Amino acid sequence: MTATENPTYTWVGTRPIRHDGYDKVVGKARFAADLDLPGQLHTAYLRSPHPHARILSIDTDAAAAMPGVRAVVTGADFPDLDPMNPNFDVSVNVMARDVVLYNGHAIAAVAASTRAEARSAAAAIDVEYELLPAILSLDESTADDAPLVNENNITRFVESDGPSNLATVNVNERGDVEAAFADADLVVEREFETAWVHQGYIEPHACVVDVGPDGRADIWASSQGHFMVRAVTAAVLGWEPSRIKVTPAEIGGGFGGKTTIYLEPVAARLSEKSGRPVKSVMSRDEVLRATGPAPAAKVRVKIGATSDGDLTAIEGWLGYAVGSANDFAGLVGAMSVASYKFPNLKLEAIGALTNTPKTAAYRAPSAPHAAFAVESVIDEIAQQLDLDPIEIRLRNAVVEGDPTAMGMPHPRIGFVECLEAIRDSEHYRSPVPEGAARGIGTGFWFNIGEQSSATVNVNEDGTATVITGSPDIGGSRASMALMAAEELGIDVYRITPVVAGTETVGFTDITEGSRATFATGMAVVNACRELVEDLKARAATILGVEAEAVDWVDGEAVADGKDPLPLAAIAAKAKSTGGPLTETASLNAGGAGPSFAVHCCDLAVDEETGHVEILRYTTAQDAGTAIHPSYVEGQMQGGTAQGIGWALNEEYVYDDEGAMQNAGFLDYRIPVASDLPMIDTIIVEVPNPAHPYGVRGVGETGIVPPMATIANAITRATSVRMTSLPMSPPKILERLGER
Amino acid sequence: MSRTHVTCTVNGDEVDFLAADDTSLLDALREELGLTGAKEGCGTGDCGACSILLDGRLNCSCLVFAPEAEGRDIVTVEGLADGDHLHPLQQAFLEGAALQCGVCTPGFLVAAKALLDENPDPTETEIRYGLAGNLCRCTGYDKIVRAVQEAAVQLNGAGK
Amino acid sequence: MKYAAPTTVDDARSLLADNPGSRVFAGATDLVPQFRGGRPSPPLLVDLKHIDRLMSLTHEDGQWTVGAALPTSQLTGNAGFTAAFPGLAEAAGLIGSDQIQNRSSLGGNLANASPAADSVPALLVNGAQAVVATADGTRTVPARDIATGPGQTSLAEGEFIIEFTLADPPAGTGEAYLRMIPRSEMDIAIVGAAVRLTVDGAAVTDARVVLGAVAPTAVSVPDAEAALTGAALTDGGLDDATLAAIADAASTVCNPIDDKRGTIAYRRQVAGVLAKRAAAIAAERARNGA
Amino acid sequence: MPRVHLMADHRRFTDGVATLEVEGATVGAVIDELERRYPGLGELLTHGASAGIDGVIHADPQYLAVGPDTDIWFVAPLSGG
Repeated sequence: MTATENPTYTWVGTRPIRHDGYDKVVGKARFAADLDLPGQLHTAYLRSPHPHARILSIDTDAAAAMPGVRAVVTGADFPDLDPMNPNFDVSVNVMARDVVLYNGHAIAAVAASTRAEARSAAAAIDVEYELLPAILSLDESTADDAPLVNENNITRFVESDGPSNLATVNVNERGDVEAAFADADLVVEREFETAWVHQGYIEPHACVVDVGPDGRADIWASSQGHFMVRAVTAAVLGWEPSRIKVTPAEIGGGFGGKTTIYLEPVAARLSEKSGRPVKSVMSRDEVLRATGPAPAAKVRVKIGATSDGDLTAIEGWLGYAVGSANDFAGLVGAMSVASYKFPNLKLEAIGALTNTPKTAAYRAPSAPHAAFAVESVIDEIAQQLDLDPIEIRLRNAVVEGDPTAMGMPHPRIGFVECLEAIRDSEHYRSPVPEGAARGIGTGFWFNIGEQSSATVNVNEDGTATVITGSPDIGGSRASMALMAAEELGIDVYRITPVVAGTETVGFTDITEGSRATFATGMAVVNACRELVEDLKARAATILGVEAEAVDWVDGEAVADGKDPLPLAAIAAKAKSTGGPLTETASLNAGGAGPSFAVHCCDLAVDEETGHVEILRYTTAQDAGTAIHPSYVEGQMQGGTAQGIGWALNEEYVYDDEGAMQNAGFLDYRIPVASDLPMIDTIIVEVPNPAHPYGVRGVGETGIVPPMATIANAITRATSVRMTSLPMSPPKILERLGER
Repeated sequence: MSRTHVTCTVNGDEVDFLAADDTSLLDALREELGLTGAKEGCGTGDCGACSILLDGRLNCSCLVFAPEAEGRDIVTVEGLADGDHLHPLQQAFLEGAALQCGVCTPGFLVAAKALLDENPDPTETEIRYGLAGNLCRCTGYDKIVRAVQEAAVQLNGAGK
Repeated sequence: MKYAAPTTVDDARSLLADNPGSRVFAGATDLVPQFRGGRPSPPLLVDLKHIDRLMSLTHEDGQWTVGAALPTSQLTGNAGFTAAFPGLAEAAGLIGSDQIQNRSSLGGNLANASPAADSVPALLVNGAQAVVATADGTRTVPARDIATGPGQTSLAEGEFIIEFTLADPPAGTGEAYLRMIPRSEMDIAIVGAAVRLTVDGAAVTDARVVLGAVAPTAVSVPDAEAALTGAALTDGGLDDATLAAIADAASTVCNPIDDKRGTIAYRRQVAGVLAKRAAAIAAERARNGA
Repeated sequence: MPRVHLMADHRRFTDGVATLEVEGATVGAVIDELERRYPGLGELLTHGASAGIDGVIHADPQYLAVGPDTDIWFVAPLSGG
């Protein structure tokens, strides 16, 4: 399969109203918390007030006797998995066993007739703790004599000789950086730090679970992958996955944070014990205290350059504070900073444990921290060499065949095209406004493929239903319908895209890594192509011609000398030509294409208060091919807004006891509408040769460039280099005072 | 547990329900009346996902106690469309792709209606400040602001 | 927790007397988050919004009377009031979102006794008086005497604020309120500064400067008021020396804390900046009004 | 023979050698041969690496066929948000 050069499509690239849109604007869309079952109970959790402690005893007797209470569970209600089991950490995170690993860690849960009753009962559970030393920062975690954060942690992906605070290590090296630095005309070295930040989806985690007397469980959940929910819930409960049926509810944002589970096994156990359906919904406070922030990080970067602006070497140490346990699959994202042809490179990334919530994926995991550092240092080099910030990047940008940090050559990529798009944009060519400054930053993400399934049914009226297993976070159903419309040659509104549950569609991996439109889209295309072959064969039967004589053109079977036979006419004769028209395709997709982005920002700094106002923002990103441009723009704009929040104000604030001080949307400050300008988008289309329509996937990359883009603008505005996120007013004012 | 009987008008219909006095109006709408369009994103008035109109004024229903609704007129997202005819804001949100996950959308639509009811021709800045009580994490607000601008044009063009 | 909606001050008074530990509320914009944060709930919530007197806004005989439970959106939407008290209207208009504005009230903002309450510094520079319902009548006290510390007030159990009275500002008066928040909206003030100036020809005759969020309660800045009083006012506004003196005085009077919202050093520095800027705006407004 | 490229943290098994030729008709066979030559390495590659082949990253590459001219880049596993 290769993408057509300069393809002209009928449907791909158009902007129809999304098929699920109507339900979402009239309030009918069902998210998990919107579902109620007769007789359902409500839950409340008791969570640890300590960052690290041994649980000496839990007394739930008083709670169990309280009004309305039907069941209480603790860690004792769950099997202990082997620490090498891939689901071990999730199992412990869902409900603490003997030790609490962070403030907010679940210790017990109650199911009762009302939430108020459940809350009262949870508060009546008596726990005796023995406090243990708590590690609340990367530096403490990596200190020589550091106490263990989690006695079950074994360093991943490398040989390990026992428990440690090191979660993962990833080293990449080529050339000789020492020699290159010695030869360089200019070497800039800086250390950066970033805070824990949350994905900040507006919908708190929620599920409804009904375990029947036959021991089978029905789960309705908002997640990025219901097959993941099934697998991990089963693992935590010690069940076979097939005992569980998961129906995907609409999902109210995830950004990586809903690629894991928190509530489902607990609700299942409570349902099993009580014999009643159980609805479990987190409060915002619980979301922030106990679900996946992205890691805090410390990044040291040293880059050498010639006086002409050739970047000759990079050395980087990237330390990520990954929380109390690690399912942080590698730190490859940290390597995404190698967007330039460094002949000499040495990058070491580590994940270190802390007694803070177990981190979870967040849009381009680990890349934003790294890009903040590297793109800041490159900007500093450009300033010192008096080079245009885009020119220095163009001069060094990787192209097809250049090695990634891991050494593997890049496939066809669009970094240069994105740089040129910003360079040639009206924004970049216009003068910087009076009193403002302009910054540039870039980023990329590898993207991933993984497993997807799709079934396409042609209905008797000539419409088609496209069934996939990829939860739709940002409009992917519309993209599936567009690709199916293109393949089948029928109107996109005659296609109904559906996200089906674990028993009604083939296995499909999580919606993550910008893979849904890429990989699931490929499954849809494959199913449609098989369907078209079938349609042609049926048409041949109806028309009385050889199958080879039939072509499929614009939704019609065409054969010489015959009237064209539209899809609806073939569908009407399905029974007499062989039965229902349906095809299923499944795959494990390779060839996800990396997506690059280049951002440009104008901002003003109030030098008396340290307040930053974003005045203008433009992003250019390589989408491969934009199937539905509006939702590609939406991904670019949404990622950018999250990055702006990360850059300016978002951070976890802990007290000395590891208690989060700002566990609410009042003080965990995600951007509001009045904080942002319009975010102009330039969709660059360098088709991914591995996808039939050239799709790359665009979800992740947008969050990578904003931190450096903004930092670089602040430097140009104030002559101060900000190296710590968030660049909040107090921090900026402090640095300005040091001038 | 004693519950208070509350009678009010919701989306033009007179309704009544029983609710404990410390129940929020949000929970009463969702659980007693089955109107799950309004969402709980925070429960503390900081995200706007539960926005409703109470006697025509924009409110976070999570901050209103259910008994306060007695005798009041309530409009939720379910009441914005006129039968099958979408409100211009709803149409503009659909056409402008002003939603991604859709969980904040009901609150935005209600807040935007309140804004345009009061200020039929808002500037971009007025829209941004007027909607600052509604958090969206998916869109970066760009397409939401544009959709409200488009809806304002539609509403004004309709001779209102 | 039970709910009651009395329609007269007397009924509210009786409910509170009969149910010890009860709480009055208007918008509950602070109350609900407190409950959700685990604060024990009272046996009875008394909704003050059904008492006409607490929901009214009148202007008679040179005096404005603002019901303590009146939503701030109705203050900011009143052209006469915002013309008379532009700074107080600005401050009231900064309490949260439009959603919050339809619930929040001056009475609640003051009685919640948050050091960071936006409307309080502006109430104080205008010399607002609070009419308080007591066990057997009413008493009138300066608004500045209500909050005594974070979450603490001088209101006895069963007492609540009925209304505020504000005298028409003298001719040639201008006032302004500025606050510092990290975002553009939806935040609690890290620093707030209200300034009211009255000018006579080319000089300031009366000055009041009150800061919020930099001490356990809103604080006056007498040295800034002294620096302003008598200061010359030209077409260019206040002179740099006066502005510098105000900033210094404001920074000095601060007694802030380090918390999740800001540091001591930051609050001190920005208190000076905002006091200076608010004074400049107030001076401009006073000149235009003179 | 297929050429294998190791990440830096795996090169300690090979005395620092980054690229080596290893017999095998599938990625799994190549890993088995690496394990035979460098005990411990095969185990890490099986459970802690993806394979990049011809510019495409594969998460579970065990049965992927490789030819005499194939370059196999073992890279850390990748997820997304």
